Amino acid sequence: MQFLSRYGRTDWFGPLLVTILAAIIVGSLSPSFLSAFNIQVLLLAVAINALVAYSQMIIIAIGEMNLSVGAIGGLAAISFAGMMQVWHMPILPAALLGILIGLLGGIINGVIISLTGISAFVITLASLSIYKGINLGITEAQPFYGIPNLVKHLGNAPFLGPLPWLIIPTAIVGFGLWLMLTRLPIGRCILAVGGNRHAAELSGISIRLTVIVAHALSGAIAALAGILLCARLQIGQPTIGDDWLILSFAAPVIGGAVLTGGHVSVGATTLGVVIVAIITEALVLFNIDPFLVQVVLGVLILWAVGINRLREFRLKPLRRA
Amino acid sequence: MHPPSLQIMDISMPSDGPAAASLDASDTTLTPSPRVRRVRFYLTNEFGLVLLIIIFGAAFTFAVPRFLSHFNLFILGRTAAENIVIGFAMMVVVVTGGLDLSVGAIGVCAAMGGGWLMQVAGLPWPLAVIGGLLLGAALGFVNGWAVVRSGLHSFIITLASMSIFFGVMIFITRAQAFRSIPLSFASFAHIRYFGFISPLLLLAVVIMLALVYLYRLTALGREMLAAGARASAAELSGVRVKRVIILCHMLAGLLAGVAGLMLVARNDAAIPSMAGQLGQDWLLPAFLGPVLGGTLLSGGFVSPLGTLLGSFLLTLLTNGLLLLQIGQFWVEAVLGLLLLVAVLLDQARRSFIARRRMI
Amino acid sequence: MAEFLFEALGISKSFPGVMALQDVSLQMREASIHALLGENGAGKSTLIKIITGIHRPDAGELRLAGTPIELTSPRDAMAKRIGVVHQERNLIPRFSVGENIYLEQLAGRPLKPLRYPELYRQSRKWLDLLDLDVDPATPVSRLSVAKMQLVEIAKALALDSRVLLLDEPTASLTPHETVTLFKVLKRLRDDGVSMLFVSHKLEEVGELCDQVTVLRDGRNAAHSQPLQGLGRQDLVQLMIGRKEQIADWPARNFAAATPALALKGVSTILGHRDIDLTVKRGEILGLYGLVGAGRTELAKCIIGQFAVTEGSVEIQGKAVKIASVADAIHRHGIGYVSEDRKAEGLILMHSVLANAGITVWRNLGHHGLPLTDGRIRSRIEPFVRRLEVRTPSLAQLVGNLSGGNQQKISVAKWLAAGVKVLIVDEPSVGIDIKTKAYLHELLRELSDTGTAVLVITSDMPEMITLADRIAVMNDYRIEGTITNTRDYEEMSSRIMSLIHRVEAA
Amino acid sequence: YADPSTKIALVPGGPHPYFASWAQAGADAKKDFNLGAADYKVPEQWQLADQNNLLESLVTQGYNGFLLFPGDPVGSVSTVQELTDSGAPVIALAGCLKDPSTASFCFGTDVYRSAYLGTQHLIAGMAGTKKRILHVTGFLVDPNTQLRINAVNQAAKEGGATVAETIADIDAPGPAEEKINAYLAAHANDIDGIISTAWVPSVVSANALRRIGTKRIKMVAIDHDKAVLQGVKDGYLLGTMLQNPYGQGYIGSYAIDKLRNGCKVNASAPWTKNALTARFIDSGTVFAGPEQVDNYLQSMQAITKTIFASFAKTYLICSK
Ligand SMILES: Nc1ncnc2c1ncn2[C@@H]1O[C@H](COP(=O)(O)OP(=O)(O)OP(=O)(O)O)[C@@H](O)[C@H]1O
Ligand SMILES: Nc1ncnc2c1ncn2[C@@H]1O[C@H](COP(=O)(O)OP(=O)(O)OP(=O)(O)O)[C@@H](O)[C@H]1O
Ligand SMILES: [Mg+2]
Ligand SMILES: [Mg+2]
Repeated sequence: MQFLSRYGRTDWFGPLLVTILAAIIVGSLSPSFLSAFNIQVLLLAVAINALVAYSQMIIIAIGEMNLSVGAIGGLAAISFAGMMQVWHMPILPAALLGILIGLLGGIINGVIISLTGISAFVITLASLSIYKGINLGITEAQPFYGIPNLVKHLGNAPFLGPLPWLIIPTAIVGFGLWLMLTRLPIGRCILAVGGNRHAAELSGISIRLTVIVAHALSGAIAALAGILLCARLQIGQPTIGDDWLILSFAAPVIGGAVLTGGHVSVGATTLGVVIVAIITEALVLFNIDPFLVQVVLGVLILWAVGINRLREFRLKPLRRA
Repeated sequence: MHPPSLQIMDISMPSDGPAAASLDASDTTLTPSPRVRRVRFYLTNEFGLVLLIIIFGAAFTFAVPRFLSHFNLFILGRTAAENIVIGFAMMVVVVTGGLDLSVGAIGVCAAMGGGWLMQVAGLPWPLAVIGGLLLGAALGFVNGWAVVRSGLHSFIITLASMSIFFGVMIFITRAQAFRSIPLSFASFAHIRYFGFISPLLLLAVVIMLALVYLYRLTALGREMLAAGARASAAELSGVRVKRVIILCHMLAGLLAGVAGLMLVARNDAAIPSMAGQLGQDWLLPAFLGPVLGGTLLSGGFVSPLGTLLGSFLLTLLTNGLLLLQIGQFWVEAVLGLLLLVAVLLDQARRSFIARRRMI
Repeated sequence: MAEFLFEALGISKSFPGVMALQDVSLQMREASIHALLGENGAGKSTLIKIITGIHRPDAGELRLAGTPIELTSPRDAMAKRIGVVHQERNLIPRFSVGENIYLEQLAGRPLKPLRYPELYRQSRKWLDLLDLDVDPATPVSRLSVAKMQLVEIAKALALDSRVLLLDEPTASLTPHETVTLFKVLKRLRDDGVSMLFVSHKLEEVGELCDQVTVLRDGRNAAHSQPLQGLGRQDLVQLMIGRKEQIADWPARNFAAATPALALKGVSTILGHRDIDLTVKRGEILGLYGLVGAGRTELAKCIIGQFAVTEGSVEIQGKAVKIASVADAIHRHGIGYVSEDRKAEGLILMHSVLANAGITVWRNLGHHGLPLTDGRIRSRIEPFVRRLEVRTPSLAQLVGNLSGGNQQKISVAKWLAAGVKVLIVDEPSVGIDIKTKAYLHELLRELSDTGTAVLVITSDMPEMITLADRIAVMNDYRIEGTITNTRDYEEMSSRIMSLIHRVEAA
Repeated sequence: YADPSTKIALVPGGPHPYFASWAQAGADAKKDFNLGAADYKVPEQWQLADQNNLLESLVTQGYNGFLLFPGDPVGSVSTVQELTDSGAPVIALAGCLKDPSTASFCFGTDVYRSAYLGTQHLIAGMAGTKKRILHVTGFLVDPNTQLRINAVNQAAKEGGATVAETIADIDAPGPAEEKINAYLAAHANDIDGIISTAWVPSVVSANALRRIGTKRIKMVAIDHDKAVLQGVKDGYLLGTMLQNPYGQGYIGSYAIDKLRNGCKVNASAPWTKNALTARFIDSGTVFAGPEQVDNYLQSMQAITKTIFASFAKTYLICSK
């Protein structure tokens, strides 16, 4: 009971419970779920989707939305692939430039939002169109195929047991974000701005700078996600990022993020991604009528979030006591 | 930062009220001068949008000779009408500080329901339309009920319900369309009044007027705004917040149904793909109209006229750009740029007025 | 060395439709406490916001130690060691007490890792100074209003300012906490800090301050005068232009009246036990208790927000079950003026009209007529006028009103509602003395028309002015009920003995 | 002989590599047949509404002939009606409209037949195994997806194979990657073959097989993505079902011009019937195995030539 009331209140506890429960259920029904190869596949999906979720999470933290995460990711991905194919650029500089493009995209978002005071929703929607348009303009909807073999290898191979290489950048970013949001003043400023913008301003926090930093980070992380996905797909697809939006919000929200800002959790968001990945996988493993997949997906999401909620209902009386 | 609140008529104080004597000093300050009122009007979103529509309309007329052709105006109005109603469907939930990702899914379900009633059940189309709308409202009720009962954010509830509604629809229909749509119904999308006005646009305007009536002249509408602005305060003032939120979602479902049925008329068929995978194609127009129109995503403030103008502006930009014949794949980038220019212009207008201290 | 540490000279400031300040001056000496007085909406908070860089003045000059300064943001003011406690709470709810206290410092060094144990240890110092017994690691959102206020003060103290501005810091404090705060402020004064103190409680001003500036309608009515020699009535005269009228109402007898609201052996889910309480028609019952006694909670149980677990609630003699707040209001005619106007009392982003009218919409809408602004206005206007709400128009956003005027709206909407039982929780927090008198009159008139009023207040004089009877609550129980004789000494000692009897036992 | 006032628009359903050769086909047709224009116009996004808006604006811009991949076989019928009402002939290109419609005819790939043939090739290649098939395909909202599922199931039934699972809605890279790999991770041993009937799943499955390094699982893909062609060459895939987008664009442009200049559709031509329409012309579907992939362009051009040679004679009745 002590344990429950101590950890039960943290954001990650519920999602963790759901994750374990889901893994047990899926694993017992389909033993191959826990095979090394399958875990690797799961981790690959998590590695990329977690970055997508982080890049939105940091914007949710300041109480805004970034609709352009997918467009930035896609632009970075095709830039990365394009620079390697067309200009024969070495991998590392290409990747860095790709991230830089994302960073720049984010900074542009942030600067316009904080200078004009127009809602982030509108600005990032416009920039979504712009970034996506540049992507299409460059590629004319044709993929880049010239991905070096090393990148293809890194995008899919494990380095230790079932752990894929791709998990490394994600883990670093995740840890960095956690450190930033819990230990570094800049992270705390981001949360303060999301928690009560007015109060933060009165406390001498520069709203402009904080907003720009958050958007810059978001852009860079989205770009990293795009580059990793490009490595994983072994193609610079112009459609990369088109379907990120919903997931980018869903994972943080499943992880208890407050959409009005001020409260996000890196751990719980990661678990949110894991939950979605397990559910997606379960749908494939169980040979469900393809026409029913969406229904089951919806029900499972509700189930996952519902369990997360139950814990709160149970804990309320405890808190009073 | 805040948009102007409800456009409330200014009070004019009777000079012989019981407390007037002691109020003399503040009396003068209680009524804003006509100039302040005029400036306040110039500062509104709606005024800005009208300006932008005029500017861009003029630019397109100048740049594209056929922009003002009857055919193009008709197309423009009809497409705008769809976007406007989709925007309304989202707007009425955004009022509560929530959102409804499932508008598209509900719209398609209502359309398919209506199509089924027309083709398979063979009902006369007015009944089938009512049936489709009721289905939309019912699905909206499910959303609202789930949001209120679970206490979860509507984002997560409608994310799941989007999947469920759409999935059930696809499962039942096997993605097959209903295309025996009575001509008398479908013709609504094809008739042209005076050669260029679509009845659908008129319908959108009527819906806007109804929404204005709701939010300004009924207790329910005012309660929706109050509940959206601050639920705890509204609750303590006697608003049944939960019931009101359910009603908002039902209204969203109903309006999504209207938009869905408009598309049925437009396509002469009820087709599952009309709003894309899971109905997601509607999401951007659904949000963009209200947000451009000044509706706050955090809830509590709404502008039906703004939504109408915002959606119209969006449609206008898209239409004009397509006519401008920009390099194939660059249209989207230019659309984004134009949108950015539009909102920046609007912002500049506001700070210009504010800087000139016209207030 | 200049004569004055800080000066504001010839300050003017206008908002859309409002001239908030006109040629206002103020000069603060080192090592002194300067009172800033004025009615609600006189411009006190606006002046403070100008001094701290939140608003830019339209005209005028700020000087620090004789040199003119330019402030463009709160950070500028902080850098000049000007600290402030604002009238409104400005804390990050999910952050801990300690982090809130040090938020200003954090902003300055974005990449230096935080060391929480260290930070908590340092913040302890400021909490101890204010006698505030909370763990610095507690999230602020779990504190009571009073404790938040003290955290806010600690936050300002932690800045180690030379000039400290305090905008109604005592409005939500108990007398005990106020005494502690004053000790701290006096010590700061002795250390050379120059302070500006805003309050509507004139006793406090007399006890604490050296100089006084009075604002009336955005102008100086008095400018940096020594307080010495100015009596309470002099200050009132400066503030409102006339003397204070002290209500002297005859005692009323309710022996024959029928009960409007009666609680019989009520226990609640929030922990109340055996509550017996009766408010008769036309009566004003005061509910007194120290903060934390459970009065607000009891009110919320009565209006159906939390469940009553045992006993019976009777309205007009009939036992009822109140399932929701809407039920309480629309079916049973019970209204509740919340003590927390920002969170529960008002919708800050809506207009005065929308806030004041919310309670009458249903009623007006019943007839099927369109619910026009005009119809709502005609219902609420008398009350808004009577309370002298200072607003450019009814279309003004409530959030733009001065704190006291906001409070007036949160009370006015219930006066307009026409309820049969009205529960009023701390109605006069932040209201100036003139309006407080009007409010008391209104409540009295309301009760004369047959409404039963339950007043919860921690302001003993207010209680004794208003109540016909006083019920004393302590630790979620009613300790006793006494009839008010309007003799301050006698009543306060009887109330205190009721409270302390329990504590002695 | 041709008419410079003919302005043709080639409009796909959205940005997609499949249609890329339409641009070249249009340009060539413009030159060869001396047309006013034969422009490739892409809707911004793969959305029916976007395509409709684009088409309507093209009418306004004065385009008077349309080669159109229907965003929806039923949903696009009314838009096509509006196009033909404006006097512009329309040919459904690459995919068909569902009858009845005012399009002159459908010129493209018979999705049912293509999936059916591909599955037959797969079954043939799986000889000696248990013939368990995984079918990966595109969005369910596209009614063609249902046709493909039916075709695969039918071919499997006839060939004595079983469809172990159908994974749909994966016409986007991320989800395709996730789901196909997840399936292979768990069930690689439970299947003997993969049939893909959409572009992205073809690419992703081809890559996945290469990664696993198995040639035990046979696969037949669709379309000509480089990753797929390379997979065929390297022996990871049995082959791929190729379509003829260039020929569609080239001959289609020619036909539109004819239709605008005195020719009519020959009602009694030897039309093929398919699940959607009774007026269908196959633009050519070939199964390309390892030997054919290198010179598939030539074989396509050959097919194009053959169709073109007899096209006017067979399908049109011209007064001039
Ligand atoms: N942001 C604003 N926009 C418009 N009007 C404002 C704004 N802030 C203050 N005002 C107006 O300026 C006047 C002065 O307000 P201020 O808050 O300074 O009063 P105050 O003296 O602090 O009153 P109180 O005792 O009630 O706190 C009021 O009439 C108020 O309505
Ligand atoms: N343990 C607690 N955790 C969080 N908040 C608390 C706790 N105890 C009391 N509070 C808050 O402190 C405030 C005052 O407490 P309470 O309402 O019980 O006393 P009260 O008698 O109504 O006080 P008041 O004199 O302010 O009316 C309330 O807003 C309550 O929510
Ligand atoms: Mg004030
Ligand atoms: Mg209280």
